[in-house]
Amino acid sequence: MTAQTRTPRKKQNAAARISPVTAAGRTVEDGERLIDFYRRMVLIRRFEERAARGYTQALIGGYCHLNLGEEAAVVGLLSALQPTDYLFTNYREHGYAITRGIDPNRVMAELYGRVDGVSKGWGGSMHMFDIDKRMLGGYGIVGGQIPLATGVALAIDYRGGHEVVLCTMGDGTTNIGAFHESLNIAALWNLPIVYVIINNGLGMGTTVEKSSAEPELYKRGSAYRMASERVDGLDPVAVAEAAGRAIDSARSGKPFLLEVVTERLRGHSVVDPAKYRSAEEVAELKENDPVQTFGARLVDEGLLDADSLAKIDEQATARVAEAAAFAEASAFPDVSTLFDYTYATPVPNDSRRLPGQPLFEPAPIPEQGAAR
Amino acid sequence: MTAQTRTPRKKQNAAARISPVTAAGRTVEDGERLIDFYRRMVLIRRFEERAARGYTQALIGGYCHLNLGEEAAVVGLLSALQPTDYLFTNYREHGYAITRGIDPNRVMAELYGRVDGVSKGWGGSMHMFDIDKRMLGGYGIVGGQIPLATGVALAIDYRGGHEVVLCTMGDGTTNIGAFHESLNIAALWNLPIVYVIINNGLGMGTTVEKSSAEPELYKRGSAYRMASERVDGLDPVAVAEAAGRAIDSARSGKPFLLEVVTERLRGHSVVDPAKYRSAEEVAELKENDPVQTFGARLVDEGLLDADSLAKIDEQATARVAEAAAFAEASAFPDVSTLFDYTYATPVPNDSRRLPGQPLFEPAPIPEQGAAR
Amino acid sequence: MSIMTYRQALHDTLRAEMLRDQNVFLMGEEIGVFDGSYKITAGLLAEFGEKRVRDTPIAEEGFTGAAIGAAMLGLRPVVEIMTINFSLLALDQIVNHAAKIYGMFGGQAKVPLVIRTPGGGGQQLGATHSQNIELYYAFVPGMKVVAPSTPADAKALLLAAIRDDDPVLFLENLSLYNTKGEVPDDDTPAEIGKAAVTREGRDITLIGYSRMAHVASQVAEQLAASDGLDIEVIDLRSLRPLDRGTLIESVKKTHAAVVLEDDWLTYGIGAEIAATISDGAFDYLDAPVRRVAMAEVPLPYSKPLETAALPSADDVIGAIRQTLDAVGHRRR
Amino acid sequence: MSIMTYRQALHDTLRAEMLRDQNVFLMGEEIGVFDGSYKITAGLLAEFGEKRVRDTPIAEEGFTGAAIGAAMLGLRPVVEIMTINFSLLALDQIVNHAAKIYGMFGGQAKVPLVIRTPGGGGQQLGATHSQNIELYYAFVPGMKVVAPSTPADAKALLLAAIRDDDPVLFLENLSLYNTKGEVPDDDTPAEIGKAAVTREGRDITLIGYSRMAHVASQVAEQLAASDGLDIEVIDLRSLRPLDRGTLIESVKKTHAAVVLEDDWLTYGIGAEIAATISDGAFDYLDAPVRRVAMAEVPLPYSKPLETAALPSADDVIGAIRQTLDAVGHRRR
Ligand SMILES: Cc1ncc(C[n+]2csc(CCOP(=O)(O)OP(=O)(O)O)c2C)c(N)n1
Ligand SMILES: Cc1ncc(C[n+]2csc(CCOP(=O)(O)OP(=O)(O)O)c2C)c(N)n1
Ligand SMILES: [Mg+2]
Ligand SMILES: [Mg+2]
Repeated sequence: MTAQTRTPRKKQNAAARISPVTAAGRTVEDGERLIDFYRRMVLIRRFEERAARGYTQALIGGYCHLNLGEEAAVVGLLSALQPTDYLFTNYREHGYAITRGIDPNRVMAELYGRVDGVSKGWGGSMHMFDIDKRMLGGYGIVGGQIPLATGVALAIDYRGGHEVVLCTMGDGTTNIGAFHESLNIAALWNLPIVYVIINNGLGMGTTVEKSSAEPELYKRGSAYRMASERVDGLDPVAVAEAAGRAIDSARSGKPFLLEVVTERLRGHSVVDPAKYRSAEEVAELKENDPVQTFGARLVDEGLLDADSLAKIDEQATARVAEAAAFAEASAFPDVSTLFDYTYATPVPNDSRRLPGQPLFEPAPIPEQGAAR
Repeated sequence: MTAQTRTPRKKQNAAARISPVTAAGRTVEDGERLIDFYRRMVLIRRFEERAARGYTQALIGGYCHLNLGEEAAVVGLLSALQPTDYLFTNYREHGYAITRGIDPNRVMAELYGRVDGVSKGWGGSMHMFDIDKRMLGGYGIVGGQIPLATGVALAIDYRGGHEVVLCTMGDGTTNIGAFHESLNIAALWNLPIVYVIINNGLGMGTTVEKSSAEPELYKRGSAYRMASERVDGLDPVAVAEAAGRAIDSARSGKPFLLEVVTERLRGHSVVDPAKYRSAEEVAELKENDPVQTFGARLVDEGLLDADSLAKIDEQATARVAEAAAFAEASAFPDVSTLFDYTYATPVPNDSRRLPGQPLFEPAPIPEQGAAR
Repeated sequence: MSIMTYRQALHDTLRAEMLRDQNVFLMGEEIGVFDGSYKITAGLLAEFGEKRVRDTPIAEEGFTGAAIGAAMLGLRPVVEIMTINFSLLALDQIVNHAAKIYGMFGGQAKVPLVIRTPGGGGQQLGATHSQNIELYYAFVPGMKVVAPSTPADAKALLLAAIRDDDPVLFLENLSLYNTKGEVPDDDTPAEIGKAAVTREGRDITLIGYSRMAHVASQVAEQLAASDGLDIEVIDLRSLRPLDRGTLIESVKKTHAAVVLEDDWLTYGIGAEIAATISDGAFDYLDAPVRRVAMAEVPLPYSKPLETAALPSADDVIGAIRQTLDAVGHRRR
Repeated sequence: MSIMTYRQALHDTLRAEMLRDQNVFLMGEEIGVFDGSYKITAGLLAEFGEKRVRDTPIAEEGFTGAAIGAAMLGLRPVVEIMTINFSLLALDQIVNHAAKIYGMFGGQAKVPLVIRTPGGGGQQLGATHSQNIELYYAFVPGMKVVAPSTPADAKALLLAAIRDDDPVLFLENLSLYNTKGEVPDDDTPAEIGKAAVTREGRDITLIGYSRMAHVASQVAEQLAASDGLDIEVIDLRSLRPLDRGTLIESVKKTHAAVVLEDDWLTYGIGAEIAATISDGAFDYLDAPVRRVAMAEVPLPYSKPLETAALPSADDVIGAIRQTLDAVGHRRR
C-alpha cells in the first residue's frame, strides 16, 4: 500500500501541488497529451455549466449532479483506460460520459429526456449508459454500482478476457455495506477491477470526517488485503499515472483501491445552495479549481498562452452550445414506447395498461340468468 | 492493535497453547476462578450434547447450532462482563444463555418450544432472549444482531450510562455489509461496544480463507481505526483477559474488535455430518478440545484430580438431565395466545384470523333487491 | 387551528415531541447540517444539538438497525430514510428485526421506532427513485404503516406513531410537502388503524391514501360541481392495520368503488382494497371495483413518458364514469 | 418420463443446462463444498469445478449484485439464495438494479439472471426464517417470478428461466423438495406467464401456487372421493406475469373460487387473485372469492402455534364447503 503524501485538502496552494511538467525531457507527444487533458477538462467544465443552465430553465428535470471540480480526476482516470475496458460510475457522471467519447449531443439529449439521449431518455442525468463505449451506467442508488461492476469483472475473468473494470464512487459511499461485500469478493477472487473513490470531501453536506471513522479512505483496502493508493485529484497527470498503476494491477488479477482527492466546487446537486459551507471554505475552493490551476501551469510551462487558452474555451463553449441545440431539437420519446423496455424476452400476459385503462374491458352485461 | 501471535489453527498441540496457570503467585481465589471456568465449560458441553439428543429424538425442531468447541470462548468472554452489561449473539447461543446465568431449565424449555422457555417458546434454538439477564437475543439472520447491538450501545451513550454491549458473531459474518456499516458507526460515534468474532474457522462448510480476503479477521478493525486483538479461544483465561481489555476500552468510549479463535467440534448444525472435513482434520479436533485440554491443565496444575473431574462431570450431567425433564414437563403455549405478540400497543382493526377463518363472517344473503 | 404546509406540520410535530420527551431523537442522512433532504428537520440540529439530531453515514441498514436497537432500550428514535426507495437497503433490519423482535422473543422487548420516508413519482427521478413500495411494509405483521394525506393528519398520525410502542412506517410524499391545510393546535394523536370518510356521498366511493387521497378529494369536488355527482371519499390513513369496516360500510351505501393508488396495479395496495370490498360487500356491489394505478413499467425519466405512466385526476374521472356506466347497466 | 423428486429435477436440470451452455454457472452460499444447504447442487462442484460452481462469502447483496453484473455481460448466472428470507438483504440489487437495468438504460443491457430460492414455513424455523415474501418480487415490473409445484414444472420452468433474458425469481419450497412426480425426458421449457389448469371441474375453482397448488390438488382428489365434488384446480406457476385469462375462464364456468396461499392474507398474493376474479368474472361469481392464508403473525417456533398459523388441507376443505354453501344460498 503506497500512500501519496498529501497535505490535507484546502490547506495548501493547489497550483504548487501540480506535478511538474517541465520542458526538460518532455516530448512533443507529452505536450500534446497535456493540452488534450486540458481541453477535455474545459469541455467538462463548460458542459456542466450548460447543464446547470438547462436545469434552471426547466429543460432538465429530476436530480442533476455536476462534475465541477472533478475535471482533472475524470480526465486523468479515463486516459488510463483502454476502449475495451468497462466503466461504472455513480449519478455524478456527465463528465465521464463525454470524456469516454460519447457524443456530447447525446449526453445533453439524455439530460433533456429526448429519444436521442444515450439512454433514449429513460435514464436522465443519473443514468447514462452506452454499450459501445462500454460505459455501463450511471447509478443513482449510493453504492448500487459496486456489486454490478464487480460482477462484470467476474464475467471478464470467467471468459479469460484481459479487460479491466473501473468503478467510481464518492467518499460517502465507502460507508455502505455493498462497498465492503464487493471489495472482499473482488480481492478473494482476484478480479480485474479498480475501485475509485472520488473523495470530494463531502457526501451532500456531510464531511468525510463525520461519516468515515477512517477518513484516509484508501486505507480501507487493507481490510481485504487490497493494494491501495491516494492521489491528488486536482492534477490530471498524477491521476493518470496512479490510475495506470491501478489498472495494471487489476489487469494482472490484483484488484486495486484508488482514492482520488478532489473538490466539489458547487452544491451537491444543481438545486443545493450549499449553505453549510463557510465563506472561507468557499473562497479556498477558487484556489483549488483544477481547470484554472492546470491551465495556469500549462501557460507557465510554455505549452499554452492566453490566446490558446481562450480558443480552447471558445471551442468548448461552442461544442456544448451545439449539444444543447441538438438536445432541444431532439424529440421526446413517444408514449407508445412506454411498454417497450420492461422485458427483453417477451412473455404472455405481461401487463401493458395505462393508468386510465381498466383491467378488463367492460363486458356486455349478461342477460338475467344467462351467465350460467 | 495488538495481535496475539498464534500459530495457525490445527497445526499445534493445543494443550501447549494454554496460558500457564502456575501455582507460583496464584491465590486461592484464582484457583477457584479457574475451577469455576472449567465447571461452566463442562456444563455447556453436557447441555449441548443433551440438546443434540433432544433434536434426534424430535423433541427439538428447526435449526439447532451448538457451542461444542467454543466453551472456553463463551466462558472467558462472559466472565469479563458485568451483570448490567448487555449481550447480543447469533443463533449459536445456548452456551451463552446458560453461562449468562439464565436457568438451564428455561433454556432447554425454549428448545422444546414450551411456555416456560426463555422466549416463551416463540424463539427456539436461535432466539434466546432474557431481559433480566440483559441477553438481548439470539438472532438467526447472519449479521442481523450487529446493527441492533450498535443501537443499544448508542442508547447507553445517549443516556450517559456506563454499561457496555458485547456482540458476538461468527467468522463468516464479517463479510456481510451490516458488519461494515455498524463498525464504522460505532467507531465514528465512540460507542461502548465490543464486537467479538468467534472464529471457528468455518461458516457452514466454507473456510475463513475461502470467504475473507483478509483472513486475520481482527485486522479489519483498522478500516475504522478501531482497536483490535486476536486471542486463543481454547484458553478461557486468555479470553477472559482479552475480553477484559476490550470491555475496558469500550467502557471508556473506544469500541473494540476482538477475534477469538476457536474450534467447531461438530457439524454446522445438529443435522450436518460435516463430510467436507478431512479425516485428518477431524482427528486434530480432538487435540483441540478446549474442555479436555483445560481440564488436563488444571489437573497438571494440581487444582483438580480425576475424582473432582468426574464429579464436575456428573453434576453437569445431572443438571442438564433436570433441564430436559423440566422442559419435557412444561406445557406447549396455548393456541389462544397466537395473536398475543404481534403488537405491543393494541390498535383497532388488527388482523386476528386463523387460516381457516373467513375475512368476513358469511352474511345473510339480502332478499332480492333489498340490498339497496 | 393554523394553516400550514404538510412540511411545516411534520417539522413542528417533530420539534414538539422532542421538547415533550427526552427519549425522542432523530437519525438519518443529512437531517442535521443539510437541514434534511426535503427540509423537514430544518433548524432542529441548531436547537437540539448533535445528540438528538444525528447525521448518519450513508448506511441505511446500519443506522436503521441502530435505531431499532436504541428503541429496544426504550428510546424513541425517529429515523428519516431519504426516500422509500433507499429503504430497500434497510429492509432486513425492518422486516426481519424491527417487526419480529416483539413476537420472536415472546413479548419481552418493544420497538418504539418511527421510520419517516417519502414516496412518490412525478419528479423525473427515474426508475430507482420514484417507487411506491409501502406494500413491502404494509404486508408485514408486526409493522404498522400510516400514510397521511393532509397537514392535519401529518401531525396527528406522527404524534400517534411516535407514542406507539411498535415500529411504524410513516409514509410521506414528495408532492405533498408543499400542500397546505388547517392543523389543530392541540396535540391529540390520531388512532392508528382507522380510515376516515373525508367526504360523504351516495353515488360511488373513492378510496385513496397519501397523494391519491388528495387527488380523490379534488376529483370529488370537481365532479360535484361539473356533474352534480355525490361522491364519498375515504382516506385510508392506515395501511396496516387496514380499516376494512369503513370500506364495507361505505360501499354498502354507494354500491360502487374506485381505488386510487400511486403504486403498480398488479399486487399493489389496491388489490387488497378491491379484494376486501368484493368480499365484504359482495351482495351490494353493482359493478366491479375499479383500480387506477401506475403503469407497470420501471418509471422513465423523460417527462411525457413519466406523465403517461402515473395516474392522473383525468384517469380517475374516466374510471368513475365508466364504473357508473357499468352500475347503470346493471341497475336497468 | 421418469419418476423423480422435485430436488432431483432441479439438480438434473441445472446440470443439463450447464452442460448445454458454457455461459450458465452457479453462485451462492454453500452450494459447492457443502453440496448446497438443501443439497440441490450436490456433486456439481466436483463435476464442473470452482469456476462454474462458486461458493460465495455470506454477502447476499454483494454476490447477487455480482451475478447481475455478470449477466449484463451475457453470462447466465443461476444464483441460489439459501432461503427467500435472506433475499431481503439483496433486495436493493434485485429490485433497484436487476429489474431496472433493461428499462432504465433504454434497452441497452439485458439481465439474464435466475435467482433460485426456497420459501416455506412449517419447519419450526421461527419468525425470520419462515416467510413467504415472493410478493416483493411479483410486484415489480421488470422481474419475472415463477413458482413450480411439481417436479415436472421444476424442470420446465427452470429451463425457461435460465433461457430467458430477464431476471427471474425462481421460487422453490422447503416442503416440496422431497415430493415425487413424473418428469418428461425432453428439455422443453415451460412458457413463463401461463397458469395451468391441473384438474378440470365444474363446481368450484381452487387456485394455488408452489406448496399450495400441491395442497389444492390433494384436496380436490379427496373431496372428489368423499363428496363427489368436481373441483377445478389452477396452478398459477407464474406470479409475474400473472395469467388472468385462465383464472377468469375457469370462474366463468365454476362461479366460485377459493385461493390458497402460504403467505399472509392482507396484501398477500391472494389479494390480487381475488381482486382479479372479482373484477373479470364479476357477473359470474355466486359467492365472494375466499382466501385461505397464513395467520398474520410473526411465525412462532413452537410446533402447536406454528401449525395453527399455517393453512392446512382442512382449512381449505372448510373454506370450500362454506363457499359452496354461500353459492347454494344465492342460487336458491
Ligand atoms: C442508498 C442511498 N442512500 C442515500 C441516497 C441519497 N444520496 C444521493 S448522493 C448522496 C451523497 C453521496 O456522497 P458521495 O458518495 O461522497 O458522492 P458525491 O455526491 O460527493 O459525489 C446521498 C446520501 C442514495 N441515492 N442512495
Ligand atoms: C443473511 C443470512 N445468510 C445466510 C444464512 C445461512 N447461514 C446460517 S449460519 C451461516 C454460516 C455462518 O458462519 P459464521 O459466521 O462463521 O458462524 P458459525 O455458524 O460458524 O458460528 C449461514 C451462511 C443466514 N442465516 N442469514
Ligand atoms: Mg463526496
Ligand atoms: Mg464460523
